[in-house]
Amino acid sequence: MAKVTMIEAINRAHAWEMAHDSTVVVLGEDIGINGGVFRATAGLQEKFGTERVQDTPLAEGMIAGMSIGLAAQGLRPIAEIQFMGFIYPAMDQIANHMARMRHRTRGRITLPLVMRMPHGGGIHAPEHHSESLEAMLAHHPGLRVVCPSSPARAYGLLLAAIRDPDPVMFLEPVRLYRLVRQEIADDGQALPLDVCYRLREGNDATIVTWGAMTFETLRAADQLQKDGVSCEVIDLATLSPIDHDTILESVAKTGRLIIVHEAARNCGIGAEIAATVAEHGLYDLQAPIKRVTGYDTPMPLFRLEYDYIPSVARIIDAVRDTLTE
Amino acid sequence: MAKVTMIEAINRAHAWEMAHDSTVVVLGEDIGINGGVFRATAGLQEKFGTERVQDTPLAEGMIAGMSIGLAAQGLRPIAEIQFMGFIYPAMDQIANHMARMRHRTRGRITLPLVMRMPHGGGIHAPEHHSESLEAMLAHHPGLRVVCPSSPARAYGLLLAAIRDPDPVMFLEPVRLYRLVRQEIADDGQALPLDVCYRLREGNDATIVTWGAMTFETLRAADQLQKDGVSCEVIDLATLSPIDHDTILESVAKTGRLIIVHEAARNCGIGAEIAATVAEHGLYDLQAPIKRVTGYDTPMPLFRLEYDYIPSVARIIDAVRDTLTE
Amino acid sequence: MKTIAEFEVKYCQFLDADGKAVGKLPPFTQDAAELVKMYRLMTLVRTFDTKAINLQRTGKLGTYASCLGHEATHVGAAAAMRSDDVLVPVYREYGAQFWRGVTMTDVLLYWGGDERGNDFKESRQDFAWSVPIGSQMLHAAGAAMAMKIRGETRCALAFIGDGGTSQGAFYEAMNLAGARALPAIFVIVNNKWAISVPIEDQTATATLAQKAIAAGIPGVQVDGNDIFAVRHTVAEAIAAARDGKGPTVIEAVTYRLSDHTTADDATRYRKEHEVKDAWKSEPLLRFRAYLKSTGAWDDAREETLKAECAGLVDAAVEEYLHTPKQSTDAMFDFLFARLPKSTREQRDAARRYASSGAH
Amino acid sequence: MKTIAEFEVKYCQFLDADGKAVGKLPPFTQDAAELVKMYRLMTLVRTFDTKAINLQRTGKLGTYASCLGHEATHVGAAAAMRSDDVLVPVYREYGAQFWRGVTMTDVLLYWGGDERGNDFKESRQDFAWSVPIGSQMLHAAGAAMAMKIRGETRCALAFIGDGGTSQGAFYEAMNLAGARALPAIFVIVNNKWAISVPIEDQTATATLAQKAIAAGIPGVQVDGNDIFAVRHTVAEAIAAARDGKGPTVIEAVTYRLSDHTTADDATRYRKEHEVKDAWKSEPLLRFRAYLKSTGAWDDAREETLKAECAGLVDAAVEEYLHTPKQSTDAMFDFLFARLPKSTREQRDAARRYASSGAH
Ligand SMILES: Cc1ncc(C[n+]2csc(CCOP(=O)(O)OP(=O)(O)O)c2C)c(N)n1
Ligand SMILES: Cc1ncc(C[n+]2csc(CCOP(=O)(O)OP(=O)(O)O)c2C)c(N)n1
Ligand SMILES: [Mg+2]
Ligand SMILES: [Mg+2]
Repeated sequence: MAKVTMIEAINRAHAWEMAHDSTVVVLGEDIGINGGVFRATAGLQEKFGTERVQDTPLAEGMIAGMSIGLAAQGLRPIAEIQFMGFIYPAMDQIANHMARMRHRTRGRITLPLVMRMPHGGGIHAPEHHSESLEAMLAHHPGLRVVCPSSPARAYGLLLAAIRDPDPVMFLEPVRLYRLVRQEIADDGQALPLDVCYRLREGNDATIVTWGAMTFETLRAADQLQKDGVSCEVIDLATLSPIDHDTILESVAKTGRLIIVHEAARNCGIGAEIAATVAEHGLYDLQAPIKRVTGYDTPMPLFRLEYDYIPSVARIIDAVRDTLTE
Repeated sequence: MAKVTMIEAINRAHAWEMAHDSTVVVLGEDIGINGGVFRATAGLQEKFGTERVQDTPLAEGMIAGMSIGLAAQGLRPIAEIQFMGFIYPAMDQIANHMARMRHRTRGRITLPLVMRMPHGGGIHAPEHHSESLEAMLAHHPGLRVVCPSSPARAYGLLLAAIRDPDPVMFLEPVRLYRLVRQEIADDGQALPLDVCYRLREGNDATIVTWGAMTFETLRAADQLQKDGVSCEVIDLATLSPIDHDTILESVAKTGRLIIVHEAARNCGIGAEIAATVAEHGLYDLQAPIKRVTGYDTPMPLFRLEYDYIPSVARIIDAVRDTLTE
Repeated sequence: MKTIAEFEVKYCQFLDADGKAVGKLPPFTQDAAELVKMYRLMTLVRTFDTKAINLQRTGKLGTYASCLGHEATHVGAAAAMRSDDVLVPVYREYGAQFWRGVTMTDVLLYWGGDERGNDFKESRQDFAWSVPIGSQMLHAAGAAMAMKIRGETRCALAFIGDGGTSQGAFYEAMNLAGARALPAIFVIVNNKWAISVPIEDQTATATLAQKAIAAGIPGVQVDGNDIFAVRHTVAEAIAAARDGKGPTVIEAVTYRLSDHTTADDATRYRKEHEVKDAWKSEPLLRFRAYLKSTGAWDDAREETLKAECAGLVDAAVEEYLHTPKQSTDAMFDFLFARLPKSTREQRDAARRYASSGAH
Repeated sequence: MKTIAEFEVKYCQFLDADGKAVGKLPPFTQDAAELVKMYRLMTLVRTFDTKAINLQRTGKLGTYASCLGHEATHVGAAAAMRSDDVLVPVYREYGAQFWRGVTMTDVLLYWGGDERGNDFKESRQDFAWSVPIGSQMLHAAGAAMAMKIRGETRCALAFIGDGGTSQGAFYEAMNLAGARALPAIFVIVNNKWAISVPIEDQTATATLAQKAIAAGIPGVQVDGNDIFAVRHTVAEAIAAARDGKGPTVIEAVTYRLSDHTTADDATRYRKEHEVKDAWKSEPLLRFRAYLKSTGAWDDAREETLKAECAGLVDAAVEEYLHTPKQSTDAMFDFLFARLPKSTREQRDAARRYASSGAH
């Protein structure tokens, strides 16, 4: 078993599935000979040819629209959007067609496709390269929105996404691409979608988070543990539809809920989780629900990005606040 | 004082402001000689000429992008998107430029513009003509999102939107366009943005809603009143940024909160309101927060649209549920 | 300055407005039975169209987009296709769809507010109606890409309106199809109007066919009221596509004789005489005249056909009117292949309130 | 089939790669002082560019987009503009921006991750950098529309890359400008590459200038390494625009001599010899040779200029490096003219955590 980074794990998931399913095709900007700006598709064109691994002209709406055409014809496209901030030109295709093709044709046309995209900030990237727009996608019924937080989950969830019979938006936290290495078997084993992953057990408070924010969250949990505060950390993983049961169960145990995400707060996924607990778990709550999120401003240019991204200190304070209530 | 419908009130707000501010220009598809598919701009081209009231080629991204150019040059464009479901091609311009131009240029370039669009369903319109996408816009910091629920508020809030120095997304509930007539003075008096409007006072439960759903909500409140249940009904009016204080105050009084909206539930604006109350008003809550919303499916074609749109019965049941907790 | 590139746009017409041949007719016109089949379908489409407008006026149908005047373009293009090709319609190409087996009941269900109208029994690979203007162009390009990847000789044909040519997606699709030599045919139906906006306000170009030059692919203009010209040009384009020669853009010049939809009132923005003039070159008139001149058609057959069409349309209307509303489950059943738990809960909740909403 | 429309694309070049005039030079070339001003700025830009790449390599700047090889196109276009016109850049047109008063410190701040780089002290009507490819084209069209509505004789000039021509927004903007005869100039900088995608994979067209035909407007191709050709062609287009004759598309053919940005490694996807060849026709070489041939320039002046440029760049770098980080308030202060209460609360909260995040 090899120790790989998340970007390598993503690369291997592609390679595995392309080798085992000839209907899988890969497309996007600079994903061919260049192997993607983050190298997620490195080597694939060489291995699988220029028909199955295609650079596209520069147009995200086109990438999404042609993916629909490909999938409707029975292929399984994996399309890369170079950075999540460039998803907007594709939104018409995603919302008005992708998300509802099965629904509106009563199952006649289905779209087994994946749109992959780097997600979030923290690597001092240029303007528009650090966006967290998962809530925009999650608000559109008919899409699965997935975000891994480790190499192994990236591998297993991407395989699940490719094999899923419906469109999956696969968000890859850029900060984690090369942060850690982890052993993966590379055996084509998929992980389940639509469920949360418990990263850490605890009794005093539940922290729900996903993607790169698992990093700050686990560090905060470590520090709190030193002071005897035991936090349960839940990785949402599939951001839509949400596995609310796991969260409600945990809150029933801990009585306290903190949600951490990098995206802007207003109408973020944190709001949905909080609202659901306020409806179905209200009597379990021993303190107000806290959200530790990006501010309701655009992600700033990078000199301030770590003032925007929730810090360990902010998470710790939020947990402490709920404990002293 | 004339009794006018909402669509007439909107028309008059345009006419007033165009007569008093020569920088105001109107653009969109079919808004000229045809006066708009709902007649919101009827007569304006005749009165103010083909330079100030322009039909555009058919492209919403283009409409949004040119509005940015117009506004950056000191004009005040009011752009119509023919139906909210067609906003997607404009999202790149709205999110990546409009919402952040003042911010990213440190105030050097500002965009005093309004994007108007019909919102919601209920008039048996064709596919893609009945969307409620306010949460998608609200999730983008830097935009004001406004939705009137009466002719007078449409008049006053539209004037405020036009005069606002920043971009305003103005959502017009199609179901209300011609539903009622109301006296308006047509005196150029704007109403304040960023505040809720209390449509009805009550003590037993707070219902927050906006746009066309005020109609079902007020009927539900009427029926509940007959059974001695007194509901406070709050029209959110400015959907982003939200005037949370008014809501928190009301919940402090009633102890119960129901949110009603037509849009899909997941990551809707109802989630944001619920989450905020679960953080800042938790101890005031005597029962779980309820959301009565569109389902997490696309708005169905029209034979089922009133099975999708929250009904009076659903609202009443939700209120009763919170009361029996 | 030296000239480094030159381009031209050609025009194709076989039948003038009176049904007289101008120049040598293409071979398929020798097949009288086939021509009669085309004519019969055009007549059925028109009968259907009139009926559908009527249904809307009497409250039995939602907003409906008429195809009055477009019959030659729609039927002509479809007649050049093979059944295993992929059709990508906008929202008024009933002639093309009927040719391929979509039923009148499907069309009525769709405009009657029922998703089942999109569940065609025939040509199940064809795309459903696409209301978001321009977006469908990319589906055709993508489908054509799939065909190319698999080495098939099929093709995808998309329609788009004159107004639609202002949308970026239109150019993106042409450019992609050109760059990858995809077997895609793009038929621009220039009916002169995009709701109230005349073509002159939509673009500064002299033709819409020339927009193909921006993608480095051939663009041809045809008389869209001349079914021979349409079928011939589309057939040539399809042959080239099957042959690996890439895409073609065809501008079919016709006229929207009706209002934009039943929700529109065209008298607000266009002159009566323009419409009156346009009627002189409408497509059935000339086709009928031609068929009569060859002896393949006469007034008696016309009468029989009319009665037949009326009968077929009435039967479809009956079927439509007797199709019961879907249950509330229909909102959820096809959202995903595997319905998530939260959606299942919402489905169950919706059942409790079936038809509690206003009507 | 008869031909109903014909088009052509012309090409403009005045100086060959060796700086020899090919044909009669335009009048502005008589003004030696002006030519020297252009040359000096091109040299400054190149000095700056080298320094910026260096700063990035040493961790003092974020990702930076080099303009190596584009100097003639950028400076030439700006030199044809009036100061009250509006420039709409993409992200590497420093030559054009410096001509108009944007400072080197502004550029460094921007790529250094500081919004204040967008707050130009001069040409404050110019747009800021536009990273979302293609989107800026519509801003130019909109600004030009404002000028037309107010009856001004100003114009807006937008740059776009070869890759950018695949985006729908590019066509939408050209089409709008054509349909309304707007005073807009669209300069396509065809540097042959869009990151790793060569122009041949981007589109099937023989030229990018011909894309203008889709909008019914003139499209001209120029040698983008020949500053005389660029300035002359842009000047003619601007004169036409001021005269109410509408927009022009200009394709400037040049070459991206650098990596796409400092985050890119072009050796992965392009051949060394291609880059080596391209160096032979780079723009400073030929301009310098021309100036020398007219006596307006010599090696001594070149030496002085180099030292001068180095000094100016160093001063700008100093200013940049000594610009303190903005406070956390900077995230909020310019979000709205009137900051909503909820945002004010977040601003206050952010202050408490200033710099608590990872670095
Ligand atoms: C993206 C989008 N914007 C606006 C509309 C509203 N709309 C429906 S049809 C139409 C005009 C279409 O004109 P054209 O493309 O010429 O087709 P035609 O109706 O003439 O066949 C408009 C603006 C839409 N359906 N989609
Ligand atoms: C909408 C969008 N998609 C993708 C990107 C990522 N990206 C940045 S530059 C670039 C290539 C641009 O090529 P071109 O237009 O030729 O300009 P050049 O960089 O060569 O000057 C890409 C794909 C982007 N900035 N915006
Ligand atoms: Mg039309
Ligand atoms: Mg380029």
